[in-house]
Amino acid sequence: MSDVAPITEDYTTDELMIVNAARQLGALAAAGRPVCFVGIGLPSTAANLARRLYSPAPVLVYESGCIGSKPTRLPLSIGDGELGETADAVVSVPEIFAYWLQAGRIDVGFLGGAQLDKYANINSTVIGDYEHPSTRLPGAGGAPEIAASAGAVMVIMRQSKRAFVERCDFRSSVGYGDGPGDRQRFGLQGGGPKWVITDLGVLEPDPVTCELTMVALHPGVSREHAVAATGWSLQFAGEVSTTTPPTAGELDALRVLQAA
Amino acid sequence: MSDVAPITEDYTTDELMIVNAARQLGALAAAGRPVCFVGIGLPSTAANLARRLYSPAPVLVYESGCIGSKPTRLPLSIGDGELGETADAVVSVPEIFAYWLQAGRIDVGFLGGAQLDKYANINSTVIGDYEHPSTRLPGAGGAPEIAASAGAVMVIMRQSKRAFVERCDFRSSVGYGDGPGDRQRFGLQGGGPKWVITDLGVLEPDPVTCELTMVALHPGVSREHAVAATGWSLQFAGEVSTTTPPTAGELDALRVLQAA
Amino acid sequence: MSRISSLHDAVAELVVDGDTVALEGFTHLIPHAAGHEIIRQGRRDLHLVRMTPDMVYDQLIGAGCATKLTFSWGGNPGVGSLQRFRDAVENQWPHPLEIEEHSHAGMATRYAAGAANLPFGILRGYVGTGLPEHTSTITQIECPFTGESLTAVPALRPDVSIVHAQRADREGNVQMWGLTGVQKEAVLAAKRSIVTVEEIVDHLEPVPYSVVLPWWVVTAVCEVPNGAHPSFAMGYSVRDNAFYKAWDAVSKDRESFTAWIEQHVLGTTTYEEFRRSAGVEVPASV
Amino acid sequence: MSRISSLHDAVAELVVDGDTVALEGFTHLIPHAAGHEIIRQGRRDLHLVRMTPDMVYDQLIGAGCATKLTFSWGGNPGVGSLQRFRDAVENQWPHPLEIEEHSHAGMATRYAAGAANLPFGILRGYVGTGLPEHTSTITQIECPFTGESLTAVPALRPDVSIVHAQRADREGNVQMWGLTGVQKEAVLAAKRSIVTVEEIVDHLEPVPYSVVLPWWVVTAVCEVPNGAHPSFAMGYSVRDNAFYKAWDAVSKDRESFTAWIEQHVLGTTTYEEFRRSAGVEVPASV
Repeated sequence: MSDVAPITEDYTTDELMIVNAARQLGALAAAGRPVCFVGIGLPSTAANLARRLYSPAPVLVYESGCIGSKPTRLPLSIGDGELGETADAVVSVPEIFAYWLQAGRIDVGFLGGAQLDKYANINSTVIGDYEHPSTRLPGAGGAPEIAASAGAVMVIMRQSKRAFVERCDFRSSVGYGDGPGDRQRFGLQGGGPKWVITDLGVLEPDPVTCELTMVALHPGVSREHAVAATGWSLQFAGEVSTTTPPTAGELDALRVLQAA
Repeated sequence: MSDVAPITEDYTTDELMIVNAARQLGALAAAGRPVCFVGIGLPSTAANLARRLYSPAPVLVYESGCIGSKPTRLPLSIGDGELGETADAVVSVPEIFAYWLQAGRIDVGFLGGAQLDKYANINSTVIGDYEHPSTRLPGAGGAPEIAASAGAVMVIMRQSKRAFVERCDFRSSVGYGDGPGDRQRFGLQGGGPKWVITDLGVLEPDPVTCELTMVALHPGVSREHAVAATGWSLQFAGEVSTTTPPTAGELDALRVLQAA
Repeated sequence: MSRISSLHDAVAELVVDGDTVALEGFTHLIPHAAGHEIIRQGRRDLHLVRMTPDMVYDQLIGAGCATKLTFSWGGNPGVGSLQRFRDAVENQWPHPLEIEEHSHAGMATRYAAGAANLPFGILRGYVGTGLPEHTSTITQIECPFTGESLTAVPALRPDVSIVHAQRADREGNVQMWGLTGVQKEAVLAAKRSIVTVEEIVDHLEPVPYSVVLPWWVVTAVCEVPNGAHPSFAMGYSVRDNAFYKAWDAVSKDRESFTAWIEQHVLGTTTYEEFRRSAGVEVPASV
Repeated sequence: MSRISSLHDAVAELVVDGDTVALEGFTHLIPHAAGHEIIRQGRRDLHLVRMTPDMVYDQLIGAGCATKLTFSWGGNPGVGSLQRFRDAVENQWPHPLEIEEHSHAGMATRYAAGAANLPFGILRGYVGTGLPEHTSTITQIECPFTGESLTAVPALRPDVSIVHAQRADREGNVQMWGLTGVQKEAVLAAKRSIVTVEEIVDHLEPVPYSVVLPWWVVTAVCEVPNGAHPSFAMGYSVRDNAFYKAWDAVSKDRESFTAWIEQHVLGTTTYEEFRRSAGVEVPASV
């Protein structure tokens, strides 16, 4: 095996999203270890992968009250025992939200949901009318305050016309509201969503309009494909890059992590 | 030594006050173990003596965050190590005031101070004018909220014209304010001062006027003596009892405790 | 009732029709056995409260015990929806379920306010979301010093809070450790409380990051080994992920759900019997 | 400055003339050595904050470092008055000392609000006492749900908080145990923080009832064995009650105080030198 890990296309879209999310955390880590507020699922996997791939490693904080967890395997749930056993500190749930998230000590929060709109507002509450929903979803959970208080938010979601909508049926968490100036008007102290990692590429808010704009496409994904998978009139950045496919090293590390 | 412990007069006024305070706790304990919010000094000694003399024993909570401490010797300070080592739980200072005292979980609080007035308001802040005090005292500390929230308050203070005043120079903690109805008007949830144990006897608030009234005198103390040691026109209860002198058993237990 | 009692007696005496009841647990230490006992005893019109209603709330709702739910996230973590919760909200089956919806931070603030005997708590939260429009217990308040606008939420004061812990001593002092979530606040905020424990011991050895609830703030302690299954008790068991996954199929339709509840919950008298009936093993701690 | 530094460098860089500074400790773990270093470096115009200012604040005030004190109880526990504090309030020596006076509960609420990034906190307190009349940072607020009146106090946000702890690891994670008072809140509420520790170790073993402050919320960690003397560090030393009693005579008049400070604090460069100069032994833990 050569020094430069060979590129392989033998990966799933989940793996593609996880690796790209982990890389973004790695880029942040180089500028000072980011403190990440982690849920379960893809964001937890990405954050744990980044812990293995990058030095200095991101610091993981779980909303269940674990600060500085260093799990050796992927936690199955947010209350997984190992999260507590490997933590620097374990605190109560009221404390984690008040003294840590609300206090602005979290650099990166993660969100996902059923719908995302062009201003990066997210719906994880209901499809349809709130009082008479066609689909009742789990609800907002930690999202409103993660979106309000984390230094930056990373969204990981599969891109589709059904999910990437012009306007969410319900606003469970705020991205940029109805556009520029809304975060300031709402008094939100965090920086808001900075990256949306999808199975097709990466979107970022336009610095002027705050509208989510495609800044990168994964290898083999066309602009038309991205446009067709977006419910609003998708804009592209001046320069749209192509992401580097997951390397064998990245995939190995991820699969070892998931098998542990 | 006979079964009935002999009465001895060989005791100090501190011992007299401590024993009488401990007995009051013992009487409460018989009706259900009282949870006591304890500082250092005479109240701590009285509460610890009650723990040794009465079963079921009072539960001791220290404002430093110790819940259910069972010290084997008298703590020298409120932060004494043994208080934590023998506690059922140790919590933070913000928690002890919010979740335990303010929540109404304390049955008996203890107070003392430089001045006490006839409505059991206490001054531990300044003698003279607040802005230009003749004597600057330590301040209110935990007293305002102990006086507000404890189920009942026990005051332990030496009785003298200088200390037992018509009106305090400063109100550090509230007894009955300016008389009947003031506690309700202030929205105070606790029951207020119920017993004032002095070196001359015991005072209790009159059920109608709320004025502190002498209900018991220690052996050998005359009404005239008590009147002369009180800065307001001291009233006596319809029936004024004489306290039982400290027994040899009580004094032994107290001295063993203090020598430990 | 003595402080140490059977779960049957504790629920019979302390959980009353129409009560506001919080069974708390954040993935870890979820008081499942107590939830079953409430179903068995046929409680009705309960206002259920929990940050993260999961399978046991799905069962309580589907069994018709609840008419209101106050919560912040209702799902089967890592698996999907709560089918009975959805059926109640979407189709009013078995009857309508009023919901009062908050965020995690808001619920935590509300429990903490309740534990501290304050009528409300404040936080930076909810602003810009759709929640304040639909939830009347979210409002704004002005800082009297800076003029800043903050969110206020009322204290939660359940009639009964129920939690599961690792151990209690014979006096009824309770000790739990690992991730203890909002359980201390839930118990301290409630008028009455029931704590099920893995075991009752002579002496509680201090454990790092443990929460201790002294006997005088707990109404009843019940020894129910594995009472948190399929959730877990750190040091005693691990999470039964297979059981959580299997719940999806059981709860998918009303008939299979009802048959399951009738056979395994209503048809048994203890949580141990339930587990035998349902053919589940508790995965032991390694 | 690296996270692990000398106390001299930490104070030189992080404590600035005019700062609001909290040296916290509730009898246990009082950061005495850090107080001396502030005196040695001649800081002026400090706004000192502490629930229980004791001997080390008496020294800072007498040495002319402070122009304001925010506090709730200022005394020498079990001994008597703080003579230098009294001389400053009663006679403006060495210069006037503005005071902002609260209760313990109010101060704890203020630190907790600061740690939570809220502009104020609420409590049931102060009502009927003389404090609200003299302290502008106490006001009333109405519950938006019940209409009840409660007391509001503004958050404390010190420029620097300084605490003493038992241990830190080489990354700068700090661990303290026993009675830890309001120290976690004081550090989390502050813009910058200094933690002096008994020792720096390779690995922090979890300890029951411990508070851990991760490296990323602490600005500087300084290894200062016995840095809490004459207070104590549970597991390392016991309280030097004789030293507290002796302070009464030293501090009684301005001349003996000034001579003491000049000889033992200004005339030395470290806390260990100070102790040798003052002829004190640290009572070891049994």
